[in-house]
Amino acid sequence: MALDKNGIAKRIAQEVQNGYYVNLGIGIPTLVANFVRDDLEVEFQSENGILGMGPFPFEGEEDADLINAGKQTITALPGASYFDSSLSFGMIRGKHVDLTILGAMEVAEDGDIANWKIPGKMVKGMGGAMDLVASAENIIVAMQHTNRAGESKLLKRCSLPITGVNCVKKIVTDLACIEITKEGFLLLERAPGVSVETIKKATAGTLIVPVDVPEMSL
Amino acid sequence: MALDKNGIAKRIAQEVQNGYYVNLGIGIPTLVANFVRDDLEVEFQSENGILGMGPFPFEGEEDADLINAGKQTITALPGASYFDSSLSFGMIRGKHVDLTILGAMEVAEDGDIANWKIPGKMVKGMGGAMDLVASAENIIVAMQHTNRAGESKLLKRCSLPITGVNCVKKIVTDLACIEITKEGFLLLERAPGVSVETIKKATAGTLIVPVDVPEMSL
Amino acid sequence: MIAKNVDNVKQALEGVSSNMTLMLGGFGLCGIPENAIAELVRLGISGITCISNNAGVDDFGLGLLLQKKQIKKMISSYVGENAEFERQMLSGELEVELIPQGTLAERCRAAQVGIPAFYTPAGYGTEVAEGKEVLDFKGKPHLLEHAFEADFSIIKAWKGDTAGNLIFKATARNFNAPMAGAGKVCVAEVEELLPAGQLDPNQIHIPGIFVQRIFQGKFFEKRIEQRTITQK
Amino acid sequence: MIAKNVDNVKQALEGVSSNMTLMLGGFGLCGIPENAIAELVRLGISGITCISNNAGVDDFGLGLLLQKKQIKKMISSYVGENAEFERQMLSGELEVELIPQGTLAERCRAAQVGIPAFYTPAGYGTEVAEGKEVLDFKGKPHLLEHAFEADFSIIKAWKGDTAGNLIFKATARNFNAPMAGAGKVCVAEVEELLPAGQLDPNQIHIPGIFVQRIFQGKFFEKRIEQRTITQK
Repeated sequence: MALDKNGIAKRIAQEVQNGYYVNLGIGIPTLVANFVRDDLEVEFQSENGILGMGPFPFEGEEDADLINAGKQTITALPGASYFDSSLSFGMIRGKHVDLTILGAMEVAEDGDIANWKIPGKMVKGMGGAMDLVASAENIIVAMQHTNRAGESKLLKRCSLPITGVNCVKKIVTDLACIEITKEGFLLLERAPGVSVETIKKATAGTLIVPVDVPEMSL
Repeated sequence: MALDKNGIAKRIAQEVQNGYYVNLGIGIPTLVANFVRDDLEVEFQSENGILGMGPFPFEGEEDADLINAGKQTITALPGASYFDSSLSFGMIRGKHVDLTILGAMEVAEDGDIANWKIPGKMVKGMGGAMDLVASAENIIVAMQHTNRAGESKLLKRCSLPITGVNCVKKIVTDLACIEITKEGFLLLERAPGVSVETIKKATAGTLIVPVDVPEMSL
Repeated sequence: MIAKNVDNVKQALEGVSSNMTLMLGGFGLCGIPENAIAELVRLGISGITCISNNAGVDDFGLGLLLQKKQIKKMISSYVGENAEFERQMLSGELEVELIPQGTLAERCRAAQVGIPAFYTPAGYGTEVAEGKEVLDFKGKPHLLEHAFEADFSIIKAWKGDTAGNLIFKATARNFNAPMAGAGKVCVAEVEELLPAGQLDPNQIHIPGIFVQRIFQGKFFEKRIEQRTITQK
Repeated sequence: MIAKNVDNVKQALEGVSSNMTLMLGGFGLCGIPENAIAELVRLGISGITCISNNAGVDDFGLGLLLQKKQIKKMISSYVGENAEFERQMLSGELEVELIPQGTLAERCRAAQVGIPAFYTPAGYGTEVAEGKEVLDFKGKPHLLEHAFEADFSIIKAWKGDTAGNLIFKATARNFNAPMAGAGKVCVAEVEELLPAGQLDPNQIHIPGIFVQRIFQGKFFEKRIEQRTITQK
């Protein structure tokens, strides 16, 4: 059965290692924080200017001056710090952030990503995504395997304006966990109950299928 | 009679206007602070990281963590702020500092200045001088008109390695107040009792002498 | 001490006129100069080029200026929260230049500290790179990006003093800090304006040298865009 | 929270070895990492390339490493307070690269924030410009300057917490802030090390993400170079 959003987030949470500073994009990536193992030392950075981001506040404790990059009210954990946008992107550009998790509209088999613009239709802007994908050493994309029209989002080449080149390292979708390799999309794991055949059909780019493709353990 | 160091500082203090942020170099420039009119709103910046520098502390109140660029113990006035070296030179490079007063070994008639190196002899380093002279719009040099050997320090071309090009606007020496113009050193004022002839003899570069050269009023 | 305090927003914005380039601080609705924006609406100036990370929402923040069609061009990184914005952009009434957020922040800071240009990897290989100089560093291509130029930078802080020193609160610091001193004139509105000497010089985020005019805002709605809570 | 605290200077400097490039914070003797310098002397490593604004005095600060001839090359802006330094330099024992102070600070900051290169007007037309790319901005020539590369940056703060967050005191902030995170490993020594949560997140000068190891120094002499006083 295909994963729901929480399932995708849960699988991605397994990629978070001890001592990681992690930047979470808007949408599914935000959910990842809920599934990171408690025994790991991890800090979440939000590019609008906080390190050590905590959960949403209790009702009545919201502070308009304390939000994340999704403009949601948040809290700060012990050891947190606030800083300006210039230093915040300094952390990102300077490779001090260990892992970036973000959504995408398309990913190409060479690691290109498109997630900021549909010409003539949707032009919200790239926000911090271009900085993140240009600098992060470790980028995981969280997304649905296909779009609403049922078309694959894992392509040979991106059809939409790209956000960055050769940058995505791993993709976790509702169907599979996939690594980007020089040869193309390497199928690492299937979502529970999802067949290799289903994943093949839903993938437009080159899919490399090893002899044994284990199910995710969630 | 030629001015002493305090006299030079006193004359330069007349150049300080209301609302000026001023950077004072080591030596005579430091003395300028003592002669700025009390009714002017002025703040002194020291490039090691303080704005709103005050006088030396009283005995027993010295703080090793509070010094100026000359490594002297200082105090902070109400409204002062501390910052790092990067932002400090940001103030200088970004032209937020209104006036820079510094010493020199040589000044050329085109505004070049040399004050950091005597090859094979003295190599202390430029410190912040190159940043200051490259960015400041308003640079006044405080120095003796001649060196210990009696040679002029106001030259056609600098003989020593330069600190910056075409940057000095005004020079106040023990003998005169001089403006740098396209045509050369323009004699603005004589030190009290010093003759034009004396200044001419002590100036190796092109000296422009107006019909009337008033004495400084100190 | 050099006094920077003015009595009100009107005095603070003296000299702002149509067709100017204005930088405005804030991220979303967090830390925006509400009082100055209200005054810009009241002034009725138009043809503004606006450098601001976001464009507000339909009825708050820069959305108020968009409603009145006072803005000619927006230079932003993300403008997704504003339907009127989208309408004006798609109809061609509004020019839009989208810039990666980190580049936007650094171009503000570059203006603040007198760095005319710097290299960043952000945007290489994308539309953003068009017409820009590319240089490789350690085999990785970077774009040359330039400091912004603006007539005014208008920012908002939490506490300030009469010397122009600023302290921001939490994530409201965002673009307000790198925009300080990045325009020819920097105007700061603060929630609390104190006499010089009341702020700890060690805790000042932006020294007063970067600020030309400071005033205490009359009101701060501080609207929350996404009120998210944890159930007890 | 990611813990960065180590027990002592020995652990903090693990991995430092001969022929490395080290960045060291401080201006004159103000804000220098005294405990780490003492440990570098004890370790007896040599062939060090040192990026530091100054070279200490004969018997304190980096002067201690110079005495033992542990430094191969100094990259500084001003080295005028040290006779042994001058002797080694003039005799050719010590390589010296002198850099304008603002450029030095910005090249540290560039390394911290992942800017590989930037333009500055400082040094144009001087010896410092030799071999450097020149580009005009608004008719004014600027030099292209590159981010530093260092194996370790070793800095000193006033207060810190176990998450690596740092607060500096007064003008001891100087190069310590822009050097944080500018080397591959950043070691911070602090006068007071507190549990995470004890520092106000709004008052932190350097967030812990830039610091890999933090420890409380055993002693701080904090020598004053020029004791100047006002007579009562």
